[in-house]
Amino acid sequence: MDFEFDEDQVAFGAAVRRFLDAKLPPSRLRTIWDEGQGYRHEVWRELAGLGVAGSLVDEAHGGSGGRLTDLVLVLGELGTHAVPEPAVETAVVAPLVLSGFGAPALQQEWLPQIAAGDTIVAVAARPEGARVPDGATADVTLVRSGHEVHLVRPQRVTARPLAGADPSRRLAECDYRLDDSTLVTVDPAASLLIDTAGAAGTAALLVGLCDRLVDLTREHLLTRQQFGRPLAEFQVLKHRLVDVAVAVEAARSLTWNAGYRVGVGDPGAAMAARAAKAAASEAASRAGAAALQLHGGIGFTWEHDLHLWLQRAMSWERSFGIARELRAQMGAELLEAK
Amino acid sequence: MDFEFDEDQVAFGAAVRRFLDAKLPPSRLRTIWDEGQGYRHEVWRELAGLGVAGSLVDEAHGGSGGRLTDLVLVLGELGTHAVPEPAVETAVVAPLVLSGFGAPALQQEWLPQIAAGDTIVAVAARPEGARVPDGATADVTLVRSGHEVHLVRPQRVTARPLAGADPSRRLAECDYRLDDSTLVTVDPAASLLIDTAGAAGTAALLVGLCDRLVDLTREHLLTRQQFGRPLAEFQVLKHRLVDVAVAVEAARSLTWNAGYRVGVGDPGAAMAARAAKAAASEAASRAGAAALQLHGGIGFTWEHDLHLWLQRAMSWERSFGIARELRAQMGAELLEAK
Amino acid sequence: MDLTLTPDQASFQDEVRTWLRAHVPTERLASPGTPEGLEQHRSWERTMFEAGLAAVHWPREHGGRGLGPIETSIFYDEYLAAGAPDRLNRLALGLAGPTLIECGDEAQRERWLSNMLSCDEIWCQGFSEPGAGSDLASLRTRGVVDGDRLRVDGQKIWTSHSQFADWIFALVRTDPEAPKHRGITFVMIDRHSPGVDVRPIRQMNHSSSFAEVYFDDVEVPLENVVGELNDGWRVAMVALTNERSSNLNTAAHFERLLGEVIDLVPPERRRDPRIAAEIGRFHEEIEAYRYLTLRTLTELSKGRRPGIQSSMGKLWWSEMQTRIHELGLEMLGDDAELLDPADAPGGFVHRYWLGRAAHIYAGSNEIQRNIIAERWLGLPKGR
Amino acid sequence: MDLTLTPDQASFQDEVRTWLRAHVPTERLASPGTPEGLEQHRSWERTMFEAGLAAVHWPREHGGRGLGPIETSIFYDEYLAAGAPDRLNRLALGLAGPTLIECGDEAQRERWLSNMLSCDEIWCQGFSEPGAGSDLASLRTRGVVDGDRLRVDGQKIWTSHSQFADWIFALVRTDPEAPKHRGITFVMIDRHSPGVDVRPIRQMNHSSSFAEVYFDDVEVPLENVVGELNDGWRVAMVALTNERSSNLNTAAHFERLLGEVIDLVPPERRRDPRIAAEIGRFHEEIEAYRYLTLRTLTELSKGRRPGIQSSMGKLWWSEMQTRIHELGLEMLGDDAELLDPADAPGGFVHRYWLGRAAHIYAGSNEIQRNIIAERWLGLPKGR
Repeated sequence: MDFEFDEDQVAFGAAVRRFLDAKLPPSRLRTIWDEGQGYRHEVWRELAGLGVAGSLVDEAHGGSGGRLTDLVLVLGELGTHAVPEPAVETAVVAPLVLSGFGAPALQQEWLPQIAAGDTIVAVAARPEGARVPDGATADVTLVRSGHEVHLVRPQRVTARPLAGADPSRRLAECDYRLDDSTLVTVDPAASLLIDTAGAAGTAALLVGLCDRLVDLTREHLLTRQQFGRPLAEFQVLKHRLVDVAVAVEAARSLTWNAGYRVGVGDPGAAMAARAAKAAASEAASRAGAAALQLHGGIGFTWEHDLHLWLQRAMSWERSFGIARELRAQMGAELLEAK
Repeated sequence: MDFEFDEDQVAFGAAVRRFLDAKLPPSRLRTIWDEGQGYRHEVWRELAGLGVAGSLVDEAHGGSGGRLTDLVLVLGELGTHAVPEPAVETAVVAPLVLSGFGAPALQQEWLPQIAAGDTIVAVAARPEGARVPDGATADVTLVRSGHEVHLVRPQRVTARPLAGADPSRRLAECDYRLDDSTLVTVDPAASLLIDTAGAAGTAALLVGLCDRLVDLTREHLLTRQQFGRPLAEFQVLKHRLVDVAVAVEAARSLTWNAGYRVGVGDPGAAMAARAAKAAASEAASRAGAAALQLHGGIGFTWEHDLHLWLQRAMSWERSFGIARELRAQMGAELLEAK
Repeated sequence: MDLTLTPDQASFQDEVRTWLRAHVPTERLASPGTPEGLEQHRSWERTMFEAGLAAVHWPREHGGRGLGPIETSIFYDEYLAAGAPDRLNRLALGLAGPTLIECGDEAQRERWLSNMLSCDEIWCQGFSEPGAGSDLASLRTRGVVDGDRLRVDGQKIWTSHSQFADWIFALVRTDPEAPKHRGITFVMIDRHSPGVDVRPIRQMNHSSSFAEVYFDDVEVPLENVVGELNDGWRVAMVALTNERSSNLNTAAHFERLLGEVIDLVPPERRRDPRIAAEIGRFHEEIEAYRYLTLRTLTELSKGRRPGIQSSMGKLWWSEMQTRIHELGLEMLGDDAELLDPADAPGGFVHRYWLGRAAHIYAGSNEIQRNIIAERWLGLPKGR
Repeated sequence: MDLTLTPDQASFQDEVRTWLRAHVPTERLASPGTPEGLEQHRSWERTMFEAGLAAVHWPREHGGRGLGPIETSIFYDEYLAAGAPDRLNRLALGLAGPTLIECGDEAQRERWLSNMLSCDEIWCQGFSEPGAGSDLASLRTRGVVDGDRLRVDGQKIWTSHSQFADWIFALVRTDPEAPKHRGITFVMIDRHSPGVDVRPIRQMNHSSSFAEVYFDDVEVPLENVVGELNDGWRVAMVALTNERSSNLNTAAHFERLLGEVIDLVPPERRRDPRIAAEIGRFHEEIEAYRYLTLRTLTELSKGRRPGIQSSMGKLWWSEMQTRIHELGLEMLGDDAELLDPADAPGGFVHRYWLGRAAHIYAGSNEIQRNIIAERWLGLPKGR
């Protein structure tokens, strides 16, 4: 039993952090947001160069053949920096589903491109009227249709772009023309894997984002003076941030576990991923509310960076299952098991 | 529009407060508790002498012919002092149901005794296996059976006393032998009135009890020193008591309204009583939790008076509907109305 | 205790209802942020003014109806129920006007009050500053007496309506040596004076309902000072006490919001006991707020000044409102991610963020809790 | 990261499981508060002792198994799963013993350790005082040096197990002039000494699991002082750091509690989405606690001393436990009003109050939040 990351994993995370600190400061994120729907994912290609996109792709297809545990800290960094790309869809869900369920030709065609950062993948929950982040701009989309999973190229997509609150989402309402040529698998384990890997990966993003919110708020409390002393001396404000920090550590612990269980294909992976995602969503929601409240008015302005993280948090809280639904699913399973 | 009590109502409440301060201090309550199931309701007779029991009984039957509004402040005082008698059942529910739905002979028989404080009334929610406070000791019991309401004398009751957590409840599990001779009415408005008047009256008791909890806790915060200063200087503790106090004021406002609407027979009385009872239960639950936490260890001892109020609060929170159920009823009505 | 209307109240309610039915514009007015919207709102306000309904709570001698607090709330409940437009000159009618009536001199009342009612002049508020936050009295905008005028330099923030306002009632520091709450002056500043610069603040919810106002050596006649020089804190407290007589954030307002949420509950969830319990609880909280408010109105109508209820009320509605919004967002499902109110029924996302801001503005909820702890529970100031 | 057991861990788990299956008493033991229950518990502890399992986390040279934190937690998970009796000498094994091992001298270890393992001597704790509360260091029980002994006067409170304990490890003030945290001495007091008086505290939940202990001129040999005179605060901190290696309040414990609540859900509510969501959330919180703990155990097993996790863990489980109890009470319905655990399935009312007490004991949750704010978030002490 050893519940820590190894040196390589820690170093990988640190490398990505250094890269993003330099290349994706809030100012860059603002530029990307202003570019809106036309954004072309340059940051993603550079991240792929660091091995992020191919981490879960096997070596034969140009990846490093890792497991989700290898990527958990990296996803945290992507969350801390609010990367605008669909990282979990592209670097986690697609490689795992294609490697596990795709025909060799399909793997051969897509995995190297994914690993190289040349392909951005979207995930759609249903074939008609689906709200899909990057639905109109992804290079390829994994589409669920009942228990089937399809892989659909842009030519077969009818996408109506929508103005979403989070400019990083590039939401579209999409219809997909599916047939035998798009089918990846009819194995229900593939759809379950989409849910599970998506939830575990998004939990990791959210935990990283929470770290950012806690840090920003902590700094604000330490520097902002009111009534002649720093906010950080007011017990009520301290305790509010403590409750957030504790929720984040809880979510972090669950996320490490979910990443591990998905990585080793543990039968408990689905439950672990739900628990992690629910806890991370809850932590992010509390962190966001506390950050906004403790920042005061300035936090509501476009000029301040806080909203960059808040918008992203609200989107990720919804991706791959909202807390209440995930909890109801877990509870229903426990109630049935008795 | 005038949402205040008049001078007579305020004076009635003050008289009852003075009486109870003198006659029902915590030490007396402890004696009563020690007497347990055999308690004989002496305090109630004295309260009846002040006009409490007959307040809602008409003058022809020896009461003062008031409305529930006249009794709201008085019930608050009974709550503040945690009176061990079934005050709402005896002084609110029974007079209203008998006056509104009972045959003249029934009124003639029971109302004068109730007003004199000679009769203690229990209320049972069903004829079989009902958990009834004072079920084995009441002089008479109002029993609901579907839409019917019956009035049952002790000879027709099979009561199995139970050891309840709140010694003031004198709980029993009861079966009642009903027939035409016990029937009061088949009008469904009578059962609704039991719920409504019971909820509004119990809300008033709880608000008074909350006042006690807030006062005790406030005093403790002001006097108990930790780390060289009174607890009352710690912002987190202050805010916790503030949240309780605000919840109590909300419940108080709803309780005044419920008392008024029940008193004038307003069609909104049932909703108003549910809202008041739910809010008062919530306020009491929060007040109890805060009182216990802010008192620290001493609050858990039998020696300290706090538990006298906590036990009573927990019972009354359950009487005539728990908050969640009342809220679900209100919500269901609103959802259906749309 | 009597919750029925008196005959006078009933006939006033009747009068208002009839008048509103006849006059409220049938089409929704454009936003007052647009030129045509501003004109439409002015025109509606002028209609109200001509009917003598511009400020029913003002004394008759100043152009109001001299109504008490309960009658005023009857008016605004009818106003909301009639779907009438948001008031344009809210800050004049609710704050600046009543403050002038209580603390201004004859000439000042003459100069401004009537134009407030007619909406010939629109007002905004200049209290908040970027460096001050909850500690309002630490404001730093300077006012230096120079002959018969005040020279004002500094910056205000969170000013609403300032893009079309003509006047700003502001607090400026006129004695930097005095203790924090002294040395502050309450003054009316012409928004069109040279040196006044209004810059809209873009908000995180992609809209701009507030602005920053910069003062660069702005000359203000001393006769625009309300009350005495350096006595502005007291005048500001009078203004804030009057804030409650606004039509915003009444129980009727939240009842309507809850109705919208109920409409959003999808058919398959209408029997979910949790949804029912949440809606029932919101109903309970709205009713609690209604009767908390009515207790205050009753006290006011008897000439007493209730102390703490405005803090309690603000805490109550702002936190309740956020939870109602959250249920609304949950019921919206995927639509909750959409930006455009045209696509997102009810514009809940937009209102959610505004609602979050309500935990901060007009005295943050932490400040309200401090106030309640100290003034209501009698707990010491301090840590 | 590897969540499988090592071969050594697996074989230890196997050994423990087999041994427990063979030895755990099949009938529930009587309460150790009764003479026969005390004897039954002593006998069970002696069986453990003879098998070398009395304190698996103690070093081998002191009679333990020298197991690391992860292996110890494997042991206690098996212990709980086997339904084995609550440990009788918990405060000796978890606090007094490890403190002696770390801070005691050879003679002291000789004198007490082995009797702790065999349960020939049972221990209780004398830290809390009625006047001190959360401010533990403000304790006032006095110890005056008189030749080769300490004369102890004062009062301790919230002492559990004291009705059958033989020894009390206590903090006493030996230098009233020194700053609060200095001048305190950690000393072992014979519970049977003249002048020691134990008075049970009747609790609001009608039971008595704690006592007050009065010291009236009690003579304690100076050789019973652990560490140096006036250095007791440091020793106490060592003791409290060791507190975590107890079998109480583990994730397995709360998983069992949640299982009980699930069993209480009546058939007609098993499909209520709210009940499901609450149970799912509790599961999530228990798992979070399990893996928070495992992070700590991993750090401990690598020789690092994690700083803050015990505060986080205590906050987490105590507040979660209350909410689980509350759902249990709701599911109990009318039965929740009953006093007698024989009538009320699970004794939830009793456990609810005990659970509430957990928000206060072992460092109130407010104190834990202060600690986390200061040590984890680096926020200043203060108000």
